[in-house]
Amino acid sequence: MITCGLDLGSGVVKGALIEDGRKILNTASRPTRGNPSSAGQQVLEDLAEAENLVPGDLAYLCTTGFGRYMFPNRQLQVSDITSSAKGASFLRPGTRHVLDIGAQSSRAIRISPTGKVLKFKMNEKCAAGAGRFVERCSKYLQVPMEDMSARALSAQKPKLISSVCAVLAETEIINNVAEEVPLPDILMGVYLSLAQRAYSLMRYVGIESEITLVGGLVHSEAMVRAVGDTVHMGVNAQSEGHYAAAIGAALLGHQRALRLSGPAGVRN
Amino acid sequence: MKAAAGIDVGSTTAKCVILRDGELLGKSLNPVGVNIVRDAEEALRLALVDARLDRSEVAFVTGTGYGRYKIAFGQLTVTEISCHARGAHFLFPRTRLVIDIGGQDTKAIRVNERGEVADFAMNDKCAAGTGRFLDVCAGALGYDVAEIGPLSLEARHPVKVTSTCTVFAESEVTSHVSRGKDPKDILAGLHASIANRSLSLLQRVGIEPEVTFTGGVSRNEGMVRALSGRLRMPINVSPLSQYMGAIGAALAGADRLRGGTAS
Amino acid sequence: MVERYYLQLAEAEKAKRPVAYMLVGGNLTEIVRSFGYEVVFPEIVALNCAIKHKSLDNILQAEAQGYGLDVCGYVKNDLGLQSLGGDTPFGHIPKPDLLVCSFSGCYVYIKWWEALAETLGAPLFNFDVPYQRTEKPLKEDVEYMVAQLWDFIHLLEKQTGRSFDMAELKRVLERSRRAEELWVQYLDAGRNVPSPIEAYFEAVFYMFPINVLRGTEEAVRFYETVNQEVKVRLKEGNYPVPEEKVRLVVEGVPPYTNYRTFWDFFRKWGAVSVAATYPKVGGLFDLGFVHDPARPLESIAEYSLGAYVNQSWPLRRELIKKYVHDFQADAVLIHGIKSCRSFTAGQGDLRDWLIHETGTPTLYLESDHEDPRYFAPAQIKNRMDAFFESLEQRKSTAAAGAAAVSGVRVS
Amino acid sequence: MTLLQIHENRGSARVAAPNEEPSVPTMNLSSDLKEVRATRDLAQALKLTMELIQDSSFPTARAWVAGGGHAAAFFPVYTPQEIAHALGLLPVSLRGGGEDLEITHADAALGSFLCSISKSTLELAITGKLDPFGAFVFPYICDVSRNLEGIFSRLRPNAVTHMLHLPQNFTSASSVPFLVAEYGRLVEKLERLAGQRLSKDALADSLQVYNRRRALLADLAALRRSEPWKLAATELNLLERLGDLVPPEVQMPVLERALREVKERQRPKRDAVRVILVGPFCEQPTHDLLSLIEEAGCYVVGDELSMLHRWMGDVPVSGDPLENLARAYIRSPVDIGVRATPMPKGVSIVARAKEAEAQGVLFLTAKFCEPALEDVVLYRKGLDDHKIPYLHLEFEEKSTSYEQSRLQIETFVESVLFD
Ligand SMILES: Nc1ncnc2c1ncn2[C@@H]1O[C@H](COP(=O)(O)OP(=O)(O)O)[C@@H](O)[C@H]1O
Ligand SMILES: Nc1ncnc2c1ncn2[C@@H]1O[C@H](COP(=O)(O)OP(=O)(O)O)[C@@H](O)[C@H]1O
Ligand code: SF4
Ligand code: SF4
Ligand code: SF4
Repeated sequence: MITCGLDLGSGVVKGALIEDGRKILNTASRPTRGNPSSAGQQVLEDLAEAENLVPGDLAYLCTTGFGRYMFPNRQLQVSDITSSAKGASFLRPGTRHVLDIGAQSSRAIRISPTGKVLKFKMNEKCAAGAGRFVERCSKYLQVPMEDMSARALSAQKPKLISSVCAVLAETEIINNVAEEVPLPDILMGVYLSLAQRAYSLMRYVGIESEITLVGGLVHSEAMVRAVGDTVHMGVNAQSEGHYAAAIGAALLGHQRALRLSGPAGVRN
Repeated sequence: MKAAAGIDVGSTTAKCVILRDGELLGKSLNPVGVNIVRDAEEALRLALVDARLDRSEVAFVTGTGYGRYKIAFGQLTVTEISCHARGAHFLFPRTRLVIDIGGQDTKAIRVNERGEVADFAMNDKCAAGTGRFLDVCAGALGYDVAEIGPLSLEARHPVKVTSTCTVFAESEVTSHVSRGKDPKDILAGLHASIANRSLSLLQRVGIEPEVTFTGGVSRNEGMVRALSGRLRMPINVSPLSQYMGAIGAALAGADRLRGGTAS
Repeated sequence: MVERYYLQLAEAEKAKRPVAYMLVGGNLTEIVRSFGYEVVFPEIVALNCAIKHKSLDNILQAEAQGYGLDVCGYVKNDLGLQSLGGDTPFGHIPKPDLLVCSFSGCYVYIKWWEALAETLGAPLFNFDVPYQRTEKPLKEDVEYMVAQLWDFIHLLEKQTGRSFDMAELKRVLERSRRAEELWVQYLDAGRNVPSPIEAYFEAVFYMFPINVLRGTEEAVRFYETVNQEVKVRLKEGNYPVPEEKVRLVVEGVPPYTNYRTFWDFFRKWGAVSVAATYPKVGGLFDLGFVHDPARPLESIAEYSLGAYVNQSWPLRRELIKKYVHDFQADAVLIHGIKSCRSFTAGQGDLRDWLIHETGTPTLYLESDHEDPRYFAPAQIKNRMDAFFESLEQRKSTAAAGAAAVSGVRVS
Repeated sequence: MTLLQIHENRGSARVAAPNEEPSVPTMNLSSDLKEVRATRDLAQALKLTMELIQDSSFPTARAWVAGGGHAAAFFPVYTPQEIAHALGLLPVSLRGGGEDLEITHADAALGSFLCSISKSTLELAITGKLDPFGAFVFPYICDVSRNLEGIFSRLRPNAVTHMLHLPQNFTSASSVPFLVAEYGRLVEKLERLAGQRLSKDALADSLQVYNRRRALLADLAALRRSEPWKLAATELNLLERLGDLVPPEVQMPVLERALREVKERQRPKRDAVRVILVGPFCEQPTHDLLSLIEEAGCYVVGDELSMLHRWMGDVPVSGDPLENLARAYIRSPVDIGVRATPMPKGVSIVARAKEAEAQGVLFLTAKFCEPALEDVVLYRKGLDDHKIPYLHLEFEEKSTSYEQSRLQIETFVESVLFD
């Protein structure tokens, strides 16, 4: 049985195809560009094409992410916290702590051995704690997104940002540039500041052991290092982590499909 | 009498004017980048070019704005609050209330009949409701800041924008777009929300006519209308309003020249 | 002296002497000390942590436990510190054997002591102090409080196994009275022009004995020395700011995390505070109240009622107005604390009242007492500069402007 | 107008009232309004209540005053409104300004880091919406409410204002006499407004009326607890909030009818998580947020909304009524953020969750509400120890986008339901 999870994020739409709730067949993504449902449709088409699927092959489609209600052809939608937790647990069996840093928000999640959410906390007050902030820095520091991480990693004395506001943080960074703080130190400071905010979320849910990083920032080695340096414990990050929510949604879809065909109780 | 220059180094732009006997000889406006000292120098240089003056003809340089301490070549620094008050009162002598909306903050300044600051209030640590807010939202909608004011005036069903946070407003804007709202209506909503926030700031110092609107955002006609509508009174706006801080600074310098205190 | 105090706490812990936690406002130091307790004031520990730049760690620890961003910084500092073990740069803070909550003027007190009781398991006594809404204390209020004080005394007797010694309490109160009178003498020196004292920044340091060591000979001696010093300053013309330009009345809790920086901003403008409300959080002795050994419990009750934050807004307003008048101040500075609603909620209205109804120039600044994240130096400086500029400017009236360069009117 | 529609409905709604038809202590509501047609059913009554709540000009108080009476406004959480009732005043509970009120003046007077209800209440006063009230009572539930009274005293110098000091010492024998004296100060002020003295008999009668109302609300709450699918959180809340604005005599027939109608309801039972709402004791979440909670998969089986209306059980009527009222407050077992309680918070929350047979706790606290924020930490510890799931959300009067809240509630529900 093939199930699909579609994560309609604010920055990127991600899709994952899973076979029998065990094997990842394929993943694909497209930038959201303000239209989650059409990006989602495209991701779905990309996946179908790559795996030569025909209508009817897909047993179940589960959406997640902020646009989960915006995709009409879904059978179920789950929150992206639930799905990220599930996905992370699949990617890294036994992990108990998941940190999801996406475009708009960061979440710390504590999960059970089966990937069920036990506790979670997300940044609410301020936007300075997520990926969009890195994108902005890249824009006005004129460092391409692809180079941000690599440049940051050569930092000697990272310069932390104290401002809690994403907008005022920009000014602070500009001041740092004016004061001739080396660019790598500023960049690493950005990642470290993100990591510190994430750390306070993690402390709220309580962390004791290794953390699994998911969301768009898994691609950034500097972010991974910053989290590790901040929390002083192992960070597990793999590039599939960006698809954790999509994978989790597909897994939950699979569970659901089994239940529907089986005798178990029905929700709703 | 010799000329006096005022340089206002703000969070977004550096402005410079050169005055002699209350006459505007030259002005300049350039963005602030990472090197504030250089930007301030550049502002003065451009204004000198505009005025066709030589540096030696400017006897007094006053710095104002957030970057005022970086203007090492000036003789005096004054806060932009005093300067906006001074400038606004100079151009509109019956001004009793100045609202200055710049790139990073908003100020309400009550002035007395002599153009002195009687009271003032500024927005809190948050960047909400400032020029930056409009810049970001304009960007999210794919417009230039100069376009959004006029567009907002064409709105028919303004939407309600509740997010006070600049960053979250951006996503609110995107979500309105994805729900198919007319950008003009969204813009009108944004302008209304800033007008409302500004009003609450004006309330702190007390609203009294005449009101003069200064700072970069006063160039935005939509904002002028929104504010005037909310205040239910006309507002003075000068084409020079973004230079108001610099004008005030130059005037303060001119005072010193007259008083013979320039060194 | 502060150092000696923390040393003494550490000794008390070693010697297993009982320790009571108390709040500054309307505290019951005299009674508690007469039963042999050492007293910890977590508010003072918190402000010391902030001055030493140690508060943020504690605050973050408390936030990790779930205390929200908007909870009072003192509370977060204390509870964070407790959960981190109680070590500070100035010594270890012993755990409480008794929690005495004098509910005089801040609701957070109740919540804070509740949390301490629940997390540390010490017995809690809530001393309910009615909010003061009339100039003179009401009879029913005093009766209610005296009855509670007797309950408290019985509790202390049970806890310590000692019996209450009224004669001793009276002796302690007599020493309190002397210290209080000397303290008022110090505060009154602010009436001199120029002022030989700094009634905010300096007084905040000097208020330690009046709050913490009241009832001891040490406190009495301290204020004697201070007043001697003030006399010398007056004689030698040695003032806190060499050239006094602006006389201020200051209202509100200081930003302890940036105490020096903040103070320097003032000095730069030749501004000196001649009277302030904050050093009176422990009691408004300058209004004529002192402990009275002849009416021991009644006067303790009246003292608690009279803590500054326990005064209703109409009383607070009038007091500030009186200070402006009596101390010949030019302006009022209000410092609002983001996480302290007790002091702060309504300061905007106070500002409005001062400016519009009494014609006093007033500056409102906002930051936090404990949380360095809310102290924005550039902004604060900017506001302060603008304010003092305008004060100066108004003093030396400038000529009005010339003709308009250009302008349009939009309607 | 809407008030009268509900009022008129009184006769038909009554079910076997034990006494004579309750008399509304009116200066009477103008007679032309009485011609307004009666409401027909519960849905209609709820709709009217909603309209009443949303009308920030306080139509019921205006009508009351137009009819020659006086109205007194009470800030949450607990105030002895029986006293106002006994004096023939219309007691109205202030609940903030709702989501549509623009705050432009109040920020300036109060400060930035404060809960919405304090700001919007002040805004209402500044913009003249509270003009019909001759008295304002603020209980000492927190520093904000307390200080608000000081601002009101400047703003409305001709009105009666009182900061009611509710004792925080519940063990001293002197607490009751103190509270009687404190109530006495309030009585004096309200007498001035009412232009008459408070009689013991009248107060005893009012105690009885309020006892009955509390009993009715308790019945509704019990019904919801056992069959939550029959009565939505929003509905119960509206029924309670009707009592904020109209005299109990007008509200009670509606409650009686509701009780009867709700019992008969046939509604499908959903697979939802039973939760109790803890925290919104003062500022009230918007109607939309409350319905979102149920929409996202919860049944609310207990809450702290409209605490005033159910603070204590039965207040004894015989003896000195003022003392009875004071004693009832001191003895009330209510555990809430705005009064010191002897039972540790961590214990009390677990007991409350168990009693309501809740599967989880939803902390719904007003942004910047310090008493609520501080309690959450102690509550959390208790819940953690007993492995009871919980979620903490903050709300404000003004927010149109609930995406973040929805996401979190859904996750919470999923975490309880899925395995
Ligand atoms: N290849 C990449 N390298 C570095 N960062 C990336 C990459 N792809 C995405 N990101 C970061 O991840 C964020 C998007 O993360 P994602 O988890 O997809 O967010 P959402 O689900 O909210 O759309 C972007 O803001 C960007 O900063
Ligand atoms: N042509 C324009 N039309 C509308 N708004 C403008 C225009 N030019 C500048 N602005 C606004 O003015 C702001 C800058 O104002 P300014 O007073 O120069 O700020 P600062 O003094 O802080 O540098 C910008 O953020 C922008 O929103
Ligand atoms: S501080 Fe900045 S990021 Fe935070 S709410 Fe304000 S504008 Fe938004
Ligand atoms: S008065 Fe303010 S600073 Fe002191 S405990 Fe209360 S809230 Fe905190
Ligand atoms: S919401 Fe909280 S802080 Fe605000 S008035 Fe009510 S109890 Fe006080």
